[in-house]
Amino acid sequence: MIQLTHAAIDPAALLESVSDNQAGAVLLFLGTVREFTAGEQTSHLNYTAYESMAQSSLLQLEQEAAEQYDIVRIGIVHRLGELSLGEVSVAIAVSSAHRATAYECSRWLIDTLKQRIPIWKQEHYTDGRVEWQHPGMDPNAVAGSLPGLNQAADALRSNLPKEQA
Amino acid sequence: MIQLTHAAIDPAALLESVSDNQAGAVLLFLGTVREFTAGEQTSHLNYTAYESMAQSSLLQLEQEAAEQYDIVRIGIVHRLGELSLGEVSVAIAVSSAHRATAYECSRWLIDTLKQRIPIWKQEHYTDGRVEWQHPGMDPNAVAGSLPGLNQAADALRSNLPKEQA
Amino acid sequence: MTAAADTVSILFFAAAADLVGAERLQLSLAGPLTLAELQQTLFREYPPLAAQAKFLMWAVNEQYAAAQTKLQAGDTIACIPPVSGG
Amino acid sequence: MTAAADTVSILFFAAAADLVGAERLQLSLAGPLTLAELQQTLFREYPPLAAQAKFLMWAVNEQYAAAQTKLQAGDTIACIPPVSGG
Repeated sequence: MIQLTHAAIDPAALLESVSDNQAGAVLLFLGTVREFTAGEQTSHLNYTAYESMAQSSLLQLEQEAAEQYDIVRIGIVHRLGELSLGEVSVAIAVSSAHRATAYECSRWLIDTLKQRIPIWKQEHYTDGRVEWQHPGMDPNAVAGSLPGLNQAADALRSNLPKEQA
Repeated sequence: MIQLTHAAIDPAALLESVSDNQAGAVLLFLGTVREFTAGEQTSHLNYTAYESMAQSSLLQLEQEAAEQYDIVRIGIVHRLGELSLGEVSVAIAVSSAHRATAYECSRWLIDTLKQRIPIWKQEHYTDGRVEWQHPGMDPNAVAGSLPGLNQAADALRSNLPKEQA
Repeated sequence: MTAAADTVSILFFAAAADLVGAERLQLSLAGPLTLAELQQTLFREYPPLAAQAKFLMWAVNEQYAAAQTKLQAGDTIACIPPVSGG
Repeated sequence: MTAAADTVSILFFAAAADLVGAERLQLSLAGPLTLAELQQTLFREYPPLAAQAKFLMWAVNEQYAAAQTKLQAGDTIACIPPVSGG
């Protein structure tokens, strides 16, 4: 089960999907919405994705994991849209014959997902600030140039000249 | 939630018990009954425990983990009695602000549980053999001296002389 | 969302969409173009995007792509700021 | 399961119970006794248990205990073969 969803994630269903008589260990990782980060209070989150690429790169991730680790089954579900405190943003389930493999594979999956899958988190703080999370980028530099998205989107067309052919 | 139980483990209830707005990561480990081990086919398992000590040493384990790791909540449930293939024998849930802690603490908990908590697994193979699992001990040496447990148990009393006071 | 035969689509996400002021641009290809050339053109038109250039990843048809990738009519290019899923 | 005031209980689990042929023994204390002395006595009475001595752990009142632990009337001693929970 590899899935992007706007509905609440059901961890029990994901666990069920990786259950197998060949497995002696199952590991489920859940990312959840934390209230405080570096002293700042979150009100809620909004996750957005390049959905078609996120879906195909999650499938690619699953395949790479299956090649690297001796696992039985993998399931990944990522939530999109608005999430309240405590809700599950991502769930990764892995089953394997022995537990060492499950821990290694699970950790690799979440670490790589966070580096590679085109999904973005927007923090909404209780003080009203809204901030895209882009590790490495200065949020002020980005926020300072907000040009009123959505009026412009999709309407804008440009016709760029070719550079050096 | 620290618990020994003869009923099927409900992973969703355990996850619920460690859910917290301060947690950004939840990790759930499930030990499950595997069909094949080293080429031998398991029919079912039977788990037995020194229940009062297992309960108190699980509480001790939880406390040691809380001292060593910056975790939010811990839940551990171990199943006892007869388990079919695929069933969950142990469930360990950990929530923490950041995922690295959850992985480390979860791994420490299951590794230490397996070294220390007085619970024993008896393998029942499809060929009819029954074997206590005692890592390090020769199962044949043990199985060869089966003196008909249960007739003797509790009826036996002995009155040993003091050795060197 | 349908593209003319001689155009490419460029998608912007999250803060990149804010910097450009659009989630999608449609461009006519006047001739062969590499991803690097497209980027340079975009950076000239959108200085706020150029200021973040070193942080951006790019995909062509849903695969991360190197700068020298040659673009073809019908391609979908995506400008991908640092991801933060999970 | 009630113990007389001058006795200790010894519990055997899993294969250790099979080796001894009992899950529980009740012993009168004739005087001060250490866990090591109790073990030696048990090993003399139950050679199959003695053969596995090096693998066994022991607990006194639900805590793993060192061999030199002094036993007291009312104590519960447990003979714990290698555990295999999880």
